[in-house]
Amino acid sequence: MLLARLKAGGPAIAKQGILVAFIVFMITFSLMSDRFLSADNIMSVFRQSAIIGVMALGVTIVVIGGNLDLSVGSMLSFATVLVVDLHDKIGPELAIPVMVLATLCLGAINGFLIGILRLNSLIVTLGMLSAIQGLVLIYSGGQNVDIVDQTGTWFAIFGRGAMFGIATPIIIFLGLALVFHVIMTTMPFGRRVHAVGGNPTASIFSGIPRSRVVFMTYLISALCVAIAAIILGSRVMGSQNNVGLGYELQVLAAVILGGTSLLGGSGSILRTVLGVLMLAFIQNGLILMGQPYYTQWLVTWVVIIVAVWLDVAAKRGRLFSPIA
Amino acid sequence: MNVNREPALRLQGIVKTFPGVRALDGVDFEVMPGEVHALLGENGAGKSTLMKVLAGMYQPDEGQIIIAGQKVRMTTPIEAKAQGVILIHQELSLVPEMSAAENIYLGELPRKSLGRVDWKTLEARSNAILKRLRCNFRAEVTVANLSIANQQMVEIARALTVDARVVIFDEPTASLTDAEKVVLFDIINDLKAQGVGIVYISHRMDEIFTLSDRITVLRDGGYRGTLNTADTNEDEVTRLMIGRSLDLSRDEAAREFGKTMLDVRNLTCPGLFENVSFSVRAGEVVGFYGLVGAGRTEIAETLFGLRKPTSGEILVDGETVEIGSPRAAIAMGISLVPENRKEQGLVLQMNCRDNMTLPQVQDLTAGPFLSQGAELAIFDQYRDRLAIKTPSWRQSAGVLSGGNQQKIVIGKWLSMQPRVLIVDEPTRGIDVGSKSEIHQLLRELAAQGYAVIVISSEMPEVLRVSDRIVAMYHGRIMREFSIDEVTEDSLVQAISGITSDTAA
Amino acid sequence: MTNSMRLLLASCGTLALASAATADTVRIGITQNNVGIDSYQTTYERAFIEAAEANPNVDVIVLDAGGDVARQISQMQDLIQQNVDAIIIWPTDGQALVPAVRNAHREGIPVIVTNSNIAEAGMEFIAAFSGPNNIQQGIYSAEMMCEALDGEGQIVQITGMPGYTTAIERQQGFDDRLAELCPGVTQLDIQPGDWNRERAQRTMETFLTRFDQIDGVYSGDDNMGVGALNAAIAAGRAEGMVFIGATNFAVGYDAMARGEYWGSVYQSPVDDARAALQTALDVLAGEDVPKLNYFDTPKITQENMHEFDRPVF
Amino acid sequence: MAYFYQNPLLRWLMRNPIWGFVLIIFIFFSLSADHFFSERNLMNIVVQTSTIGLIALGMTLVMINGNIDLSVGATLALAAAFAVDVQSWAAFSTWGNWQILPAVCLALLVGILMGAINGFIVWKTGVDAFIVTLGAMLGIRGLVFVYTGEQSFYAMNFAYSDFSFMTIGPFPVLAVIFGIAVLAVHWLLSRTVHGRNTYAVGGNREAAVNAGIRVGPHMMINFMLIGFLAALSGVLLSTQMGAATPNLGRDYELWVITAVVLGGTKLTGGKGDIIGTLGGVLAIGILRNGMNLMQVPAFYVYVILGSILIAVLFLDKRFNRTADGGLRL
Repeated sequence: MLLARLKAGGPAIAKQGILVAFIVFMITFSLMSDRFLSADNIMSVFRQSAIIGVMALGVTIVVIGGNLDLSVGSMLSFATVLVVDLHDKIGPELAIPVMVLATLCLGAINGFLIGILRLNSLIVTLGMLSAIQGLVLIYSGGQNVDIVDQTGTWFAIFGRGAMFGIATPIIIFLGLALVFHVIMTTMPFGRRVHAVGGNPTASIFSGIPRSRVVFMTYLISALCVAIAAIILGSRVMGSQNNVGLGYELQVLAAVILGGTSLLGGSGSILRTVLGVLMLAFIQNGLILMGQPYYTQWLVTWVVIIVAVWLDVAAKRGRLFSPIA
Repeated sequence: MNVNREPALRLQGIVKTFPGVRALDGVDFEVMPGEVHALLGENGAGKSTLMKVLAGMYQPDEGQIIIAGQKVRMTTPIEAKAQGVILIHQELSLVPEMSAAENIYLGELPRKSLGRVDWKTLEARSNAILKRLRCNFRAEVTVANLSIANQQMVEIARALTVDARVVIFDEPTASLTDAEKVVLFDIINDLKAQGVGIVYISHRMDEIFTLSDRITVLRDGGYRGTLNTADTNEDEVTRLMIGRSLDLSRDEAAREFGKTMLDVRNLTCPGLFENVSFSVRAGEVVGFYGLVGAGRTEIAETLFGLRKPTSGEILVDGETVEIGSPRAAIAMGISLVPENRKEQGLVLQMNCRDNMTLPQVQDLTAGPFLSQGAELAIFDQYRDRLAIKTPSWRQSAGVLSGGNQQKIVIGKWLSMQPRVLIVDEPTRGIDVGSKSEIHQLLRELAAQGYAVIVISSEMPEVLRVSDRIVAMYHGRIMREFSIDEVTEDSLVQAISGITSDTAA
Repeated sequence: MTNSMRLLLASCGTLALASAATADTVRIGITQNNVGIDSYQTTYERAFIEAAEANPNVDVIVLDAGGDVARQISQMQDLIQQNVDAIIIWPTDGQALVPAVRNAHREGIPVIVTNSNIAEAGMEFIAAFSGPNNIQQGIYSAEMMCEALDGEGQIVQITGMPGYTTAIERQQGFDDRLAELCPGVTQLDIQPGDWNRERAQRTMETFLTRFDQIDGVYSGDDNMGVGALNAAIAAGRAEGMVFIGATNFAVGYDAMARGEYWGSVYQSPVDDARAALQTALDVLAGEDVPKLNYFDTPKITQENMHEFDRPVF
Repeated sequence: MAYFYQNPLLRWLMRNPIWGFVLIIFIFFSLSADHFFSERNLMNIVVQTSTIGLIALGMTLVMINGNIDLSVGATLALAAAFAVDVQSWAAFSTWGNWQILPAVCLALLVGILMGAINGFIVWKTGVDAFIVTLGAMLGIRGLVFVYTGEQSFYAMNFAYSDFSFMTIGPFPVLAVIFGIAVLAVHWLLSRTVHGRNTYAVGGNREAAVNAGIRVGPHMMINFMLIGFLAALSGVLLSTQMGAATPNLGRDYELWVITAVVLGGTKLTGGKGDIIGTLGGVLAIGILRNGMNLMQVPAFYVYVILGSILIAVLFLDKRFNRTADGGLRL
């Protein structure tokens, strides 16, 4: 019966590997540093994880749809440089929509190449990673961009503001997570993304417009990047051309840690949120304990493998792989 | 047969349990040298588990395996092979990018020094085996370039690389043409003559009665008895298998057909089919019979918007239509139950209910949200109507038996209320019990006014369900038969291209 | 096939002849560290190209290593291959470029190192170094920190990209001088900010949670320093906290003008670029050029900032 | 048109579009960039290509297996650090130039060990190699920083960096080593039992298991091979630098994967060869070298490389349409 439930993917232990790991981690760290569980610190970690978190939401949807998106790192650089640069030129009320549109165009290129032309997503988004980085540099001429009047602009609200005593980035991140969770679990689009990721051929045979669904996942991913860029630009009030360098892998690590399968068809937005927070807490906790920054890489190594291993083991019902 | 001889292989009281399931419950089974012993049972009866025990892929919890009088333990397929027990898989287990020779000796490539492959020996030996199998291709050919039937031959060739004591064939004819089947049966008889014990697993009664000496039947993991083929008949075997008799007769009154729902005129897709014309009326089942590759599936795919015809007309309910995509086809009321349910029919990790409602998921909403109630209502309705056995709608489709999976796919398309239902190989790989249920169902659907097209490679199936039969050969319709005028001979001739003069 | 090959070879020959004909100007190749990573390097590149264009006798080949040591070694090879008259290199790594520089030296091409120096072992192979003294900058920052805190207090340090020479040298100069000059100032922790403002902001946020009392922050450049300042302002703890950076950026200059930022080290990429080109030309002219040519990088603080122009980057 | 399909060379190029591409850019740069078409520059290209190229050889094995290794850049850095640092260990101080030998051996062993760890985890846990090596990519980089203490190491002994400038006949020694490695891995993949099994494991894992190929250890061996080749690449790179830096090899995994995929190896496994991979790494090497010689601004190099990558993928798809039989899926 248990096996049947495990196989049915029902609400069994299979889904809770990451949660268990998360709780163990929080307890261990809080024993080792008394500041770890302070309200200030928790707020600070949430706020810091918002940018990667928002991007991870979009990438989760892409991965459930059976693809990868490695271009989000340089796309973040692109969007942030654009919105910050345009802020002083045309004002935030125009800068934001222009940037969002431009970023969506990049997402549309991804979507066209992968969804419509059916090119391999890993390689396409790797190529886009490089090409977009070039675009940013050409646009800015390699100069940093800054918002001169940092205190007088309402643009500050996205990165620095607060509502009901909670920092805006946290509200945006968790709010968006909730929205996407609802879309993915209770709306037709979410069902279609799962189907396309799980079995593209069968989806076509069921009349699902596979190309359009994949295209949409990349648009959503780009939209998330644009939102992350607004938070980032507002928080820093300036941007370097390579500000998103390496974010694509951190984002992917968080998505994987959340148990989303790279094969597509299964995954969960809420568990991605857990993955994001777990990585952020590891980073924060180790620094609080006075460890050099590179220990977090070693810990992340172990955590990713153990968490995914537990997940996989629960699904197959045995700890070690049966292959000889 | 000499009863005093030692069996080539004997299983005694085999028990195998999985968490929550007793897959084999004290099964006895033996094969004599030079005997073809058929193993029968519905899907889920324990055949495949028993097979895996035989091939060393599973360890039994209790019971003994005795080979040539010696008690043995086989923990891997390799050990089984070393004992002379060889399994030929139902699903092709070939490596497409390697040559036939490499596939034949997979895992046992002859070596020279430095771990090099001894190509000369490899190819010489492989070609010798292929010659013995009367194959008309060389061992150096890459497997990806071979036809399915020839790939099956490569699979069989593997069995001949060692001195086999027992060879297990698991549904070997599933993808073979009739001519190829004849070759296969010759090979089996050759092996038999050489004193090899053959275990033959199939759902096709005709093959079993042609080939086998004895038949052992399993049901629900239990042993139900062994019969001498010569002393029994299909009815008895079926009763053992499913625990009741099957009603195979067609005892309906002649039916009135409604108006023409689908009219296809001179449809052509170069290289696949040419100048195809036929029509289907409401309440009618039209069977498409022909060899694998005759263009039947391709016609279905074209009608479902998956291929673009170069010329010809399609009329649905009297109106000329362009079918550009499956979505368009669905909108026009055409549904297709595809040939390959695992690759084309189901999202295996998705649950049963979600699979069933997939084509209409955007319509089952309350506001912007999916309506759980509407979805469950559809699932419950078709689960009951098609007698789908699943503990819960939450069960992922991948763990169901083949028959139940097929019913989910059929339910998925019935729930769309189609005007034309196309069913491609509805009972491939499905056990006898489910098969007859599905046949019954197709008849009932027609009675309710659906226009149904059934594509099948099994003559009994076509004869049982169709009102009219379209015989195809090499992308052309050779002849149309009404069910009253058709004979097995004329059908065989038509699909072999012999009666071309009468077809024009 | 053979015909087209011959054609190919022939056309290559003509091209080679054509380029040899204009050989009376000097050709200088430069391989830079990582243009585009920050405004300093971009402004440097622009200033370098402008300076070269202003001089009709100079022909420059401008390359960028993108921060990758191996790519810079390849570019060195490519420049040697093109037989330039001199190579200017902004090393991605002080140690790792020594053999490549040595190779150019062997081929008789003078090498001028710019901005951040090559390791000790390579000094004998270079014609000259031109750039700021990063260790000295670290020392200046330590002195300013000491002065601002009156020799007492707890500080944190945010360094540049780990493993990069400029970051290491500034940290080294700062650490050594601080310990020597005011033992009363303790460093609570040192973490990297990767030359990235957002990263520095995050690092500072964690410092703020971790330490109740932070009197001063030293950042490897102003870009990161402003990130740290942002974090402190957001936490409401910027008041009375001393921020000291290096490589004065426009944002740092503005923050200084607002009184939020204490001081930095003024370093002009335009001066840096011009100095490098001039050094190269001097070397080619056969002048007796000293090995180390530091251009001036003075302290800039709220008090003396009116003496400096607002940086253009 | 008929000629087009009959000419064996053209047919071969259709199947290996990357070599057609290499040919085109080779001719293009020969005509338009000074100094490109010279013996010395061509040797430079081979030497420059060898760093990525050596790893790409191993990546081809791992990817034909149906796995992937993202940790190679970090392994390269770790091996380089060992190769340079061990030379200065007191234990070898009296060995003279021979102190290089134990250092290089240890570095290569470390590479093999890292590969073995990845392979073992993939084998025993059954976790996707992408995930295992993504973790290792972070973790091994962490080890590099722990070991080096964030500092660059440099070799006191110039004999070490002299090695990279040595030539054998007209050929630079690094090009010769790369050439030997190409031949060796090509031989391994096309002629040996292990190599043929590599296709079997990637092409149909279940069939390989049933045929008695020990898939776990087999994959582990390939991970050890890529670890070895990444370490070798790191050692050779460190001889060019006479030093090792902790940030060495960042992003290399991405370029390696790009080169291997350009060379026609399928990410899903079972298909690919060394000839294609060689074409892939040469394409990237020639593009970089040619654009340097033509002084293409750095910003545009990113855009051009990215676009070409996608374009080649597109052409490959056009030429080698998979056998979906014209179905509109």
